Amino acid sequence: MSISEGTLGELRSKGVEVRRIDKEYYEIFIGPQHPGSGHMRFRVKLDGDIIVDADPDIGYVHRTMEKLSEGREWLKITPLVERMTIIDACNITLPYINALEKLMDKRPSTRASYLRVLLCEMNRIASHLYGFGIFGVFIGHSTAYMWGFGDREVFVELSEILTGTRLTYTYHIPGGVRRDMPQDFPQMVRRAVRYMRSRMPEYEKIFLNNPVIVTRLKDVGVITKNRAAELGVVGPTLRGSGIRYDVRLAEPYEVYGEIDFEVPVFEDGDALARTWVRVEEIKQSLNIMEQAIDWLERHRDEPVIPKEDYDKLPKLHKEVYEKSGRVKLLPAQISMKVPPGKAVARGEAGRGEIFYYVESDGGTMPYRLRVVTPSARNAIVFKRILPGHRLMDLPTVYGSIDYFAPEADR
Amino acid sequence: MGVGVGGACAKGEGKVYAGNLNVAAKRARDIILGKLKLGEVVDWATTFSLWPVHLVTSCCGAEFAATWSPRFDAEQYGALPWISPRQTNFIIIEGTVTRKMACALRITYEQMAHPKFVIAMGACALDGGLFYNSYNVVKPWEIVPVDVYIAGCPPPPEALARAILDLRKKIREKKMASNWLREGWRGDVEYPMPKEDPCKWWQP
Amino acid sequence: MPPRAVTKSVRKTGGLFDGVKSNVEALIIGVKYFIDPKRMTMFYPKEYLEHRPGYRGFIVLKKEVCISCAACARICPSAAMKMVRVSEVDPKEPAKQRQKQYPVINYQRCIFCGYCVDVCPVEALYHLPFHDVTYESLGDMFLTLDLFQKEPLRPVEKEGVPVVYEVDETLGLVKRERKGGG
Amino acid sequence: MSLPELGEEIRVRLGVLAREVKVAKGFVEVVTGRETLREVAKTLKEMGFDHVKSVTAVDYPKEGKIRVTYHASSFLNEELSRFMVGLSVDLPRDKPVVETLYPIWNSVEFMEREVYEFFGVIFEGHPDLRPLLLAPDLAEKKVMRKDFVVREESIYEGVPHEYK
Amino acid sequence: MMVLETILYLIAYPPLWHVLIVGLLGAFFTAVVAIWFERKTAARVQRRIGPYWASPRLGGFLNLIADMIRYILQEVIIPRSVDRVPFVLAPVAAFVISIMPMAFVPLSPYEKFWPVPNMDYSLLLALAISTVPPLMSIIGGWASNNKFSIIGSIRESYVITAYELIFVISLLSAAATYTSLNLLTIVNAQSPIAWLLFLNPIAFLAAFLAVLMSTSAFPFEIPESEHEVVGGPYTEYSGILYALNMGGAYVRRFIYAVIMSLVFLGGWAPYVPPADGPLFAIIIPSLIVAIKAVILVLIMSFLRAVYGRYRLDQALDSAWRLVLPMALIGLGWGIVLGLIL
Repeated sequence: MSISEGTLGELRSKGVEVRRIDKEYYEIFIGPQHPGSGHMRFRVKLDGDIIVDADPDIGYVHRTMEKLSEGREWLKITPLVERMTIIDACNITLPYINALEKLMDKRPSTRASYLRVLLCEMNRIASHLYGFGIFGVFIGHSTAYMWGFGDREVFVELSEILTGTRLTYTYHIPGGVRRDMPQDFPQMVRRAVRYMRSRMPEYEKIFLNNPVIVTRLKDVGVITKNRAAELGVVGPTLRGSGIRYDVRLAEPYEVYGEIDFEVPVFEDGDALARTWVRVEEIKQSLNIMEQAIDWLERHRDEPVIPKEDYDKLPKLHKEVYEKSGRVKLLPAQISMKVPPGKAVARGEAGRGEIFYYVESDGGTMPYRLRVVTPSARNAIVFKRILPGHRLMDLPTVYGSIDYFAPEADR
Repeated sequence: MGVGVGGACAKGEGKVYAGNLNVAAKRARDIILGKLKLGEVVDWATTFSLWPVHLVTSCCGAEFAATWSPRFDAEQYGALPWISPRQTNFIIIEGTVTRKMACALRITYEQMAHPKFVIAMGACALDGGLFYNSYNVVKPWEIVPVDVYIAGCPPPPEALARAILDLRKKIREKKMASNWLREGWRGDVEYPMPKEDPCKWWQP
Repeated sequence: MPPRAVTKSVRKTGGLFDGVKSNVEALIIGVKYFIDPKRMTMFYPKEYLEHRPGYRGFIVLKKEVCISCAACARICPSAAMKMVRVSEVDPKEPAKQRQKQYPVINYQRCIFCGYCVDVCPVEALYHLPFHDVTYESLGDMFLTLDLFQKEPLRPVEKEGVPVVYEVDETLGLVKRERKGGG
Repeated sequence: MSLPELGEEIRVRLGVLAREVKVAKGFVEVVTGRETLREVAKTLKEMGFDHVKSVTAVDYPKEGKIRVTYHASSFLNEELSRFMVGLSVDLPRDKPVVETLYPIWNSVEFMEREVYEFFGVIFEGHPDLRPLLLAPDLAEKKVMRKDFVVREESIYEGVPHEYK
Repeated sequence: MMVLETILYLIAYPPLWHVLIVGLLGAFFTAVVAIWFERKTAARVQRRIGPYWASPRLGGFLNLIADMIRYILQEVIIPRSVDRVPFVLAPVAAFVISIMPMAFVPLSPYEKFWPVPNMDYSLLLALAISTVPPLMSIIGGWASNNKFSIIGSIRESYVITAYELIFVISLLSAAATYTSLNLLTIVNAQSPIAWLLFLNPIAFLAAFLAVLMSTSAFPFEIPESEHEVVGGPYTEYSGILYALNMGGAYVRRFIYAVIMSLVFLGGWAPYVPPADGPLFAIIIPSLIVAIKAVILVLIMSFLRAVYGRYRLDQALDSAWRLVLPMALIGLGWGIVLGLIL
């Protein structure tokens, strides 16, 4: 039944707001206040229960990092870009520091590099467990949420011991890190690794092999290999589609080239495969952590600060470093100048590849800083993959690509 | 409508209604608060039933989620994150509020049922934090009235737990929940909704 | 061996037997934790977290050490640290007044990155190992110079006992009570 | 293969299409004109660069130009996936119009929208050119251009009155 | 003694005892206990404590009371765009009608303790009334004039079509076994230990799954599934109306559990009530039935911690393809049983 134009006019004259909608489809707005959306909004058109069009309206957490970084000194940008993904703060700032180091032609000491790798892998596990938990609660499995977040606390606790804070470490500085590890740290890391290994089968039993969950995830949100490459998705979404790409593999940064680990790839391309990629990556990260901590324990005497830098430090700085392992900054570093030039760097964050483009004009601040985050590149999946699925698949697809809106919006 | 159900009459209109809703509500209020002295109970019940609405404004949501994780488990205070604003009484502003989000924040706050409370979490929700001079960030206390502020970026879960405890203390001390029954507003402050419309950029 | 990509495949499921088996396994895990919950919960006001010394919590100024170099204010990424000029008695010549500047902190903005503590050339700033203090009004959060030298009151210290969490091999995190308090 | 070798290969392959091919820090930079952009992109795609990592615009108000750079790389070709190529095009600042690369690289869709809202660069032929992150009233201000200034506070600003 | 006797008789006055005490209070209490148990079980499986500080000695039980008081005394928002009369009436009607089947349920073998006289179709009547409340939530969702509510209502209608048939068929297996639709006959025939749970477990399982679906417990919490449709039919409800809605589902679960414990778990068996005295004749048997029902409800609550949520089409698929055949097999086996017995 359609309403005639006359009736509409009558309604309008009474002050009723009348708007023609696409009468074929049922249009709903999901988010930003919606338990299944996070910090974004979907505009979904439904034909019955089938999604015919999904338009992600992102930008609800756009905090203008690129613009603000043009007015801040080089060192201040690390905490700034860190706020993109505080749950993955180490991985997300490392490529920025790498790009800066490329511009400054500076290398970190090997010990600092291993410490970075160690923290990055702890972060990756924490980030995957976070995503896993959110995914669990999206499909109504609150135990997965609680277990993921509970076990994440183990790694959060470890990084708190290493860096002094739970999430926003601001750990890297050009040419090194801000703290050395405490004496009893290796034992803790080993205990955590053994604990997490013993937990993995339980996760598989209650979540990954749970028939309800498997039915829910299988053949949902399928991205084929070629389509994944065409859309430019990254991270577990990419590796779940059978593409053997990982920045740690393609362009090893820090000391990843010397470490023995696997990059798991699954061929199916559906939500289940993407979840399995994360689980397998947690296992590999545990291996990397073990190797890094072994190296760090074997080379206890090696300094975090390169020798030539260490000699230049004032007496107090040396004392503090010897006593508590804290690397103090020099006031000269606040307004350090970086040689002009352009540099790009990429790194593998928990959600995928992060890309930095840094341009310096020789001043104390960057001329242009461009960040492309994994979630920003995965956002296109919503638009292209969701149509054709059922409404109830929206949280499944959302959770399986582990979209983190503050990261995408920057 | 039957006759003589409530026994209350609305005078001055020349009609007799049985069970005029306003009069009945006033009377019920008088009985609950005056005769039965249930104000204390209402305040007590509200302190143990602070259900935050599911509005994640920004990245402090990570620590918000961690507060409900097994290690800190804010459910022990009776706080349970709930889905629809109609059924909750409590907003935690988790970090930065951008201009787009400010609109959502105000709408969500207005949709919630009284009595309702707000905690502002993190530096960004107080004065912008790192983004104090950003063109896209607004200050949440210009959008909704805030009860408790937490410093930090992000504040750790125990700070959020502390904020919930402080809010509980504040509700009990200022009788915020029973004051709503008495006066229609929490009573400790005037109705503080700022005049400016955060949604004015939005065009359908 | 260098890093390498390895193709794996999802466990194939199907059939009645497999379905029943997985269901039973999931239920058994549930029952197992129902019987022995292996809790890691902290009962917050009764117990509170005792952080390790390196924790980056609230910041306190040692005024007598400060040399007014303003490095802390210059490095602050969120412009939370500000310099104020005060006139005070010169410790060397008590008859004279001198103008000096000191940092004050604005907790409305502070992000607890610890740059100011790390850059201070004389260690005049230090972190307290806690973070759970809340404020009822924004005005209280801009500390004055006097308040900045005092350690803020931690309300939970009066209410509970400190606990520390240790990483454990079988339980993940284990809560242990620390004797002696605060 | 190393980065300089890749630069050489690209130089040979592109020939006159590219104004400039040089090896920068971490990527091969190709500069081309507005007219030849599509052809260069097509050639790069044929070489195996199947996706775009970033569409970056940089504003140079002194020279009166906006430089848009497409950083492309490969997923399917494991040899090429180790490298990046930056395809740049200079646009006049007062009328930044360029043909979209959407038909060649689907992955540029959201990134071109972003450049459009932040710099006002118009991508002709883009199927859905709307602001992505910002509210519509802010998107008109072209916030990422250098003439939109965001002021930083000094270290003496904003302290309480008692110290003044 | 006379006074005590009189008080007991007064308590056991059939309409009072059945509908108000075991029905309303029992259901109310069960709702609170079930929610508390659900939150505490989930907390245990999830390695945390759950509600605690409201009453540390009772394991946070008072927290539920606090929630209830808060909901009752919170503002009730009736949006301008809703259809007011059905919007307000639907939850009230749903809650009230949910308890009604109690009137037809025997809690004792003696007719004098029944609110309605013994009749041969009590099972059918109880079933018929128990199918009305879902319609009320559909009406409420439709009256809310909210897009999510309407989707939720439609899902509810899909789900009830599926589960009602299954529930009815699996209960009919009992009727076929004992060739009677009278609940009393069915209960008496199972005494003392020949429960249908052991004789016909397939029908029991089908009925159990149907109850899970009908009261939208996990893994079938589809109409209210919060991550797509916010709360389904209940999105717009606030204050006491929402409390009625939320409690209504648990009450319904309890009533179904009572019916199931009568049909499959032998009612008050193995206890054989003597004819004299209200304490032994009605109060103890009805407590036994209630306890059996509570155990069923708690098992359903436990599943929340282990399972996620099915997709609508998958749930319907499994209902029609797996559970309906199960119920039919149960029915067939019931007929066979009837021939044997």
